[in-house]
Amino acid sequence: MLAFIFKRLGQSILVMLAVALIAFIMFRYVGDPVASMVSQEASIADQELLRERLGLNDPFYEQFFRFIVNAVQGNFGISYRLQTPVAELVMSRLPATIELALTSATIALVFGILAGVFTALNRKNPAAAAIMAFSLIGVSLPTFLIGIGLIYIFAVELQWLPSFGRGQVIDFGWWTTGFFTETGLRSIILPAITLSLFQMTLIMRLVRAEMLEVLRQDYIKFARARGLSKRAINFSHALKNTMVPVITIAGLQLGSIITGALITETVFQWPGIGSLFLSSVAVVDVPVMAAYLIFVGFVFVVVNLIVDILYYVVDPRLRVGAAKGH
Amino acid sequence: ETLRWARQSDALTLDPHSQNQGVTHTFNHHIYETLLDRDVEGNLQARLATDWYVKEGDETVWVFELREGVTFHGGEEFTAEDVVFSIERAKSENSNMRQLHADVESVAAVDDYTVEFQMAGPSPLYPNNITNTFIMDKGWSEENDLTEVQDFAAGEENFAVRNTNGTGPYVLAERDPDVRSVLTVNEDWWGDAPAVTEIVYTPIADNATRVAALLSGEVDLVQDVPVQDIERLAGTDGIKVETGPENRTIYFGYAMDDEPLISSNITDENPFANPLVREAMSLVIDREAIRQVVMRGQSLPTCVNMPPFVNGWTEELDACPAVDVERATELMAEAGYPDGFSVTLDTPNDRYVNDEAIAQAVVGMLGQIGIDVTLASRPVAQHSPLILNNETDFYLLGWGVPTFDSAYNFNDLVHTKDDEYGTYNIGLYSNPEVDEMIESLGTMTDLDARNAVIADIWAQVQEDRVFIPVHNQVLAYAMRGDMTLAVHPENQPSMTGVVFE
Amino acid sequence: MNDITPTAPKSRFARIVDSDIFYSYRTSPVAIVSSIVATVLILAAIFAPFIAPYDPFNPRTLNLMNGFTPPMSESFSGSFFMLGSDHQGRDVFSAILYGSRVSLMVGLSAILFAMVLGVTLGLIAGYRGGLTDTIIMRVADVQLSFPSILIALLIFGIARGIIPPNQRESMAIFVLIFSIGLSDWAQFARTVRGTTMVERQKDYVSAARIIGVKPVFILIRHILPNVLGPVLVIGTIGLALAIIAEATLSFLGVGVPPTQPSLGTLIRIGQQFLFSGEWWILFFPAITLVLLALSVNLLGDWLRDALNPRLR
Amino acid sequence: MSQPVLSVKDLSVVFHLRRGDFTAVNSISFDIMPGEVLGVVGESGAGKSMTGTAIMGLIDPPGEISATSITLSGDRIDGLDEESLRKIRGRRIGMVMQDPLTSLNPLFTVGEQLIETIRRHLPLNQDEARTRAIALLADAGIPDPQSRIDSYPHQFSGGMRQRVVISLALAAEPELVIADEPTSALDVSVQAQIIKVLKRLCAERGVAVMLITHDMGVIAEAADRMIVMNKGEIVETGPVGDIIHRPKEPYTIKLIEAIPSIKAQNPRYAAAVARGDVVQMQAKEPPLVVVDELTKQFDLSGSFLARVTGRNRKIVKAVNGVSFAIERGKTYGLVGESGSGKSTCARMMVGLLPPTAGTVTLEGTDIWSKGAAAKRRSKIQMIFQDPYASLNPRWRVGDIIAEPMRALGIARKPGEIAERVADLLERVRLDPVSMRKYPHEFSGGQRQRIAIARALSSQPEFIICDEPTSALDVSVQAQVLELMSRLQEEFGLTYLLISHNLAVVRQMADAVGVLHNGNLVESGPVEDIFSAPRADYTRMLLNAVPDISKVA
Ligand SMILES: Nc1ncnc2c1ncn2[C@@H]1O[C@H](COP(=O)(O)OP(=O)(O)OP(=O)(O)O)[C@@H](O)[C@H]1O
Ligand SMILES: Nc1ncnc2c1ncn2[C@@H]1O[C@H](COP(=O)(O)OP(=O)(O)OP(=O)(O)O)[C@@H](O)[C@H]1O
Ligand SMILES: [Mg+2]
Ligand SMILES: [Mg+2]
Repeated sequence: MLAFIFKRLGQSILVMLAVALIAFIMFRYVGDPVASMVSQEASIADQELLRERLGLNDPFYEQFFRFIVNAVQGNFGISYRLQTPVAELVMSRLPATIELALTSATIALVFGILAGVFTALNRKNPAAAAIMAFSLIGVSLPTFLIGIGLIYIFAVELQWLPSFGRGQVIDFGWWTTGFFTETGLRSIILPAITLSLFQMTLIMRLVRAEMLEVLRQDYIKFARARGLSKRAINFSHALKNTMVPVITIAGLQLGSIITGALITETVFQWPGIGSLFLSSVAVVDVPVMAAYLIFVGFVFVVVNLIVDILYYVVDPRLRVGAAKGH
Repeated sequence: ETLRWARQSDALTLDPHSQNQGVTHTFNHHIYETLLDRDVEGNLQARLATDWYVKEGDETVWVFELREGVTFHGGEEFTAEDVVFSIERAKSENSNMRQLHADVESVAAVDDYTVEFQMAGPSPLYPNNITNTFIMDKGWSEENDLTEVQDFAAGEENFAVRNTNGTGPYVLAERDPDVRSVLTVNEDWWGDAPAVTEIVYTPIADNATRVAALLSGEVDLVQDVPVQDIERLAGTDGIKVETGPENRTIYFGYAMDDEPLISSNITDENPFANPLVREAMSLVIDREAIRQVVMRGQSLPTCVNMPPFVNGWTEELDACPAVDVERATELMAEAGYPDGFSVTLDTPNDRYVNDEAIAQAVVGMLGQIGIDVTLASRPVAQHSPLILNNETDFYLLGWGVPTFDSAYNFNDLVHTKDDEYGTYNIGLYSNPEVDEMIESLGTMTDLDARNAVIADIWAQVQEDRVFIPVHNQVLAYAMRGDMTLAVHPENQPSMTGVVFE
Repeated sequence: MNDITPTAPKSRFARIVDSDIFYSYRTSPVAIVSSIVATVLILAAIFAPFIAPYDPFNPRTLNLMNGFTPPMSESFSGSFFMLGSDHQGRDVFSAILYGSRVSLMVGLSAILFAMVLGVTLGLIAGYRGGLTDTIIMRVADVQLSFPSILIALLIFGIARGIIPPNQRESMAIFVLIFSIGLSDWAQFARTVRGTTMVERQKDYVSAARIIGVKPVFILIRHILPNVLGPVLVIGTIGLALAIIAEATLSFLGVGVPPTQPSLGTLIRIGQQFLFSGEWWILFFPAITLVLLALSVNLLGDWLRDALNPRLR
Repeated sequence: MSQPVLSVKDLSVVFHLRRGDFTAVNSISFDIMPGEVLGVVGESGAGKSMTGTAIMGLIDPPGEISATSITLSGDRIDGLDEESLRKIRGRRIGMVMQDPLTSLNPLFTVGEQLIETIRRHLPLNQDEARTRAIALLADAGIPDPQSRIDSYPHQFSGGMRQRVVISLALAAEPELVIADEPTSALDVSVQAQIIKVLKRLCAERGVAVMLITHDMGVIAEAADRMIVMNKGEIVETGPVGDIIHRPKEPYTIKLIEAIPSIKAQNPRYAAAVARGDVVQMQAKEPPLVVVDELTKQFDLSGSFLARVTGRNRKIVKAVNGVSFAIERGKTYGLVGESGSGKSTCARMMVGLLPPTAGTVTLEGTDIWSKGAAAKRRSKIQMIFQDPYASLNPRWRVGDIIAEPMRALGIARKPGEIAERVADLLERVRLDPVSMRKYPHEFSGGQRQRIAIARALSSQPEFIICDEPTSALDVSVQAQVLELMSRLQEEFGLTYLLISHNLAVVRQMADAVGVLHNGNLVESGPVEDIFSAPRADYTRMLLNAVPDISKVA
């Protein structure tokens, strides 16, 4: 197990290096940071000077190497746009994104699994059909439209919930949380729903499909033949087996919730790293963009590791000491 | 009273000399102060300087008399030393403001409340350049190692990026870049106590969300109101919208040199180099339709590339010929392009009010005379390098004139492109006679003679159709119904000017 | 003892009508309705030049003064716009028809590209196994963990740098196809790899190997036809996602040129007018997009169930 | 006479399908007495499992049960609601399902599944239930049940899993046990043990058992009375001995005739003996195929690193120095338990798997030597166990059969190919029209014929048959075997016949090799080995085979 995790970590570092390289290649092309940093009347010479100072004229590999060396030390440089250390910026934005992502993931998992189980168990039920059809709207509408629609209905017309921001937050050291204030809780509702809708639909349909598959397995039939109760069969035997494949896909999907928050955060002016990234893209704030991508890579690594560990927990067949590999 | 203020983006930094950017200046004006600033009509007015004049007997020296009894937020007294320090800092290598002070050779404190600026030559309009140069406390700055403006290469944060010590009406209480900043009133401010005692400043990037925030009562004041929402907001109970002209002209430019275009089907010559083509183009652009439909009435059509605030502006220059498609078609035929030609138009899509839509409308209009335009629309961060490298044939740009003088336009837009001049002369227009006249403007002290030269240059520019101006932008501030805030021509409203009912 | 098979071969058509898939289709109202909706929308898009009353992609025909005409009313210049006009005086109805065309073209090409790439890599990974498999699937994992939008943004950035400026606009649509396609292949690769690993164990593959059929041909002729079922299902659902991805990219401002708007671009434009009362500019394209995505999704859903013999 | 434990009257199971109703079980009636083992036999699809499932009330839509009555010790159990049925299932009727490998939930330990079942039906607490579970496992013959109870199913072998399933069926001391093919997935030796366990349990506890199987041998060994089913109906019923020795119905007669008996001598040997020339079995010309010291090792070391460094290497010797020779025109039988290396041998001989060591020589050429590939491909062919998986479902039968011709360049012109395919189909007794159909339109036996036709298509001399009939019913098996013998005569083919069915091998082969854990423990002429086995392992194997001849 430990060896496996180490092996996975090794692979992950490679993955992250690749991500950094890709990110770096891209930055050469998205635009010219200098153009957005200088004022309207800065002369060509001035711009050249600034470019020189930022090291943008150095050979590509030098820039990349410098970046990697610094990144390893947790130093991502200074944001061109906000002129503050990127690491600090990211850290200050992280809690918002993580809280939003966790809330969305919880909503997506809880409702996704419940709805998935329900629709699988009641295949002919009109309510299940309705849930299925309705859930499809979640994947048939672009996120930004859902967000704007929710704002229009719940903030502008009904004035029930805030339209933007995180509400009041409480500081715990470097962590800030909106979970303990009323405005904080009210603020997270709309963005969390917007963000979770897509994943929820996905998880629900996945659970449904897997559950239907599992319910047709012999061991379920045999469990019925043993006279077990319906609940034990559906929720213990069937659900547990359903979770094995669901964990992988859902895990990967939940990892992408954090990065998928790009648009949601922008629409709701949620002060997370997603909106930080998008506003950095607009002005080609290379250090922030690079840090963001590294962060995404990191999330991927962590999520994958968790998924692997969960796999071990859930599926005994994978544990060491398996007598015979099938 | 607390004012919740939202606009599209945040101040980039609190270091007053690091960025020459409107949003940053607007925010900093509440904390720091300048020697002079502009009122809502665009006229210069006294701020930390009470009087300013050219030194008698020496045309190359500007004298500023300073306000007495002003203190910084930290309690330090405001003196001439601070001005000297600040101007020198603004001129220093890493400052983004240095261009504005390029003509200043040295600054000297005559006494505690008088400063003299030694210019390189006669600079009659120099005071126009200092309306965004903020004064920092010398002692505090030196203590915090702020003599130099932020240097990125150092990889370290500058203390002034997040800490302030100005003389302005508000004190920074809280700052979370891009998220939220809180300013509280400076009880010791020298001016009249403002009605707004606390400002909560929130950048909201998404247009719809920003408008929604006002509609749902979560903010009191919204800047950067999308033009299409003005009507709806104005019609909503409890909300009102203030509009007024901005110091910015939106115009189209084109490659005017003899090189063939990059993006055209005509590969052996440059159709834009043909004056007849340029005339035809200016004839088919229906500025009134753009105003009515694209801008929802929120623009001032113009045919000269400067807003009315600017010295040199006249009504005649501003006036537009009637749209005449027939004549334009004839001109195209005359020019040798009866079937038109194709070209790509580059436009930013996140910089000016409805920039993309304006460009799109013009594509349709040019289509009527056979000019087949492909529209390339990008964020300004990609648009700028493209045009600055002259990789464009035809582009849209907006130009503001912070000095309120035509020379500013000429220097950057009209003069032949070289290291010093013509940075934004993207069409590579080049006329040696005009260049000579432009260069002469810098040192002329006889304002009448100078204005005559300006008029001459404009006449030539208009005749050569160096630009196709479209309109001057109109600004709109939407706010709670019980408050009033006038529109500032440089889009730098001050919350000290807010009046509550 | 000569047991001749009793039934005579049926015609292809009769076989289709008689097939289980067709039966499942006939008895599923959802499948019927959604396939009709999808067909209508797709046909409308294909024949847009014949159906659309105006050509919204030709700027010469536009009259700016016709902008913001409400649905079912006469415009400034006297033209009639069934679904109103947008901020450029474009007929919303025609724009939707042409826009669906762009969306479908981008969506279909992107998914086709993703399919070819994903299926090829999936087949190779599943058949070769070992290191090849590990590398391909690792890359796919990374790819899956990055949201497609981010990947598309990256590729868009890179492409814009590589393509010379004067070709960027004409290439934009291909870049779009490429980026969406490239961010979607992993789904296919995973599924195909799984199925391939099962299929390659089957004896019919051994039978082919015994007579020396080359691996390429085994993959193409034997295994490929057997993995196409699930691929088709992912393909349909992927199509809906690709159309939406295109819309989102347009929302982020990296889509097709605004003069040739896709449904996504139309929505991006329309959402600016949500508060100002010109609802039709947003509403009709949005409804079209939802209908299109929904019907394709529902078809994919139905197909998934229909192709799964255990669910019949 | 006491009351029957189970009494079924007019039980029918009907599936409402879109092409009309399909009657899987058609109005059958039977009784089972306490302590009695009732065998239910019949070909695949006869409705055996349906009968058992229907009694349990486990038929899912679109299936529908109807019966005049089903009574369990006098209580009506047909038409009960789901809740009442749950109380009967497991408690009063235990069930052993067809496949032990898939009947257990892989994510729960054996103990959890046992305890859960026990506590559901008996008023015991966790500890008591655990004690009982251990006892049950011990009863079923699981060694060291104390520690094995916390194992997961995958940690058990197939035979052990089947015992767990039996323990589960007996967990709540039911009156009736329905055992559906409890041994079909197992090796003969394990099969014999399971039958023993089952018989002992029902003798000790007096439960009634309904033993469903298609294997007449198992019935002969285990049952008291039997029912023969065909197409959903009961064809014949009576004491086992009566039916096996004196079948009355034509269907039963045919069925019993088709069963190869391990005790029956090889027909050719018998004929030869009758003619009086026994020595004929000895070789007089060089063998066609010679297998010499054939060895195959699989490296199961997990990581690439381990493989390179050699640490933690796990090497499986699947085949270990096996040598034998096959004469032209003869059949060599290879027998052995599951996992003994039979298929691995076959795969090396056909060119699918390179050997680790040793050679396979065909007519003097090493088939793994350079340049021998073409010869190997045209001369050696293979017929696989599963007729479903060995034909590509997306290909037309004609293309399947033509593939070797095309690949090996035997025929190129479409007309010629079609002609040959038609000819081959006729030879395996299928209508040439079937060329245009897809495999799923054929029955199992027909598919195996198509597979044979494909094997013949490259005009091979040597055909390896890996369990060619184990997926088929006895009567179909008889047809396929008959076809194979006839083709052998017709084309002078040489066969390597792999089978775990010793009776089949005795009937078909001229010489036999017995594999055990990759080693060839015995090899020689068929009758020598079957009548006088020398190795212990062979003897054990032969004794374990259930056979109808064992019926008194
Ligand atoms: N879900 C179903 N739908 C339709 N027909 C079915 C279904 N399940 C079984 N049948 C049919 O019912 C008949 C009886 O099946 P059953 O499983 O009882 O056969 P069996 O005698 O147990 O065969 P085997 O020896 O292969 O297990 C078969 O013809 C089968 O095709
Ligand atoms: N590709 C492989 N990798 C690792 N081990 C293998 C491989 N193929 C076979 N084995 C092992 O080799 C041994 C022999 O397998 P083989 O398939 O030859 O047995 P068999 O006699 O044909 O059994 P059965 O009757 O079940 O078909 C088994 O222990 C099996 O697990
Ligand atoms: Mg059965
Ligand atoms: Mg085998």
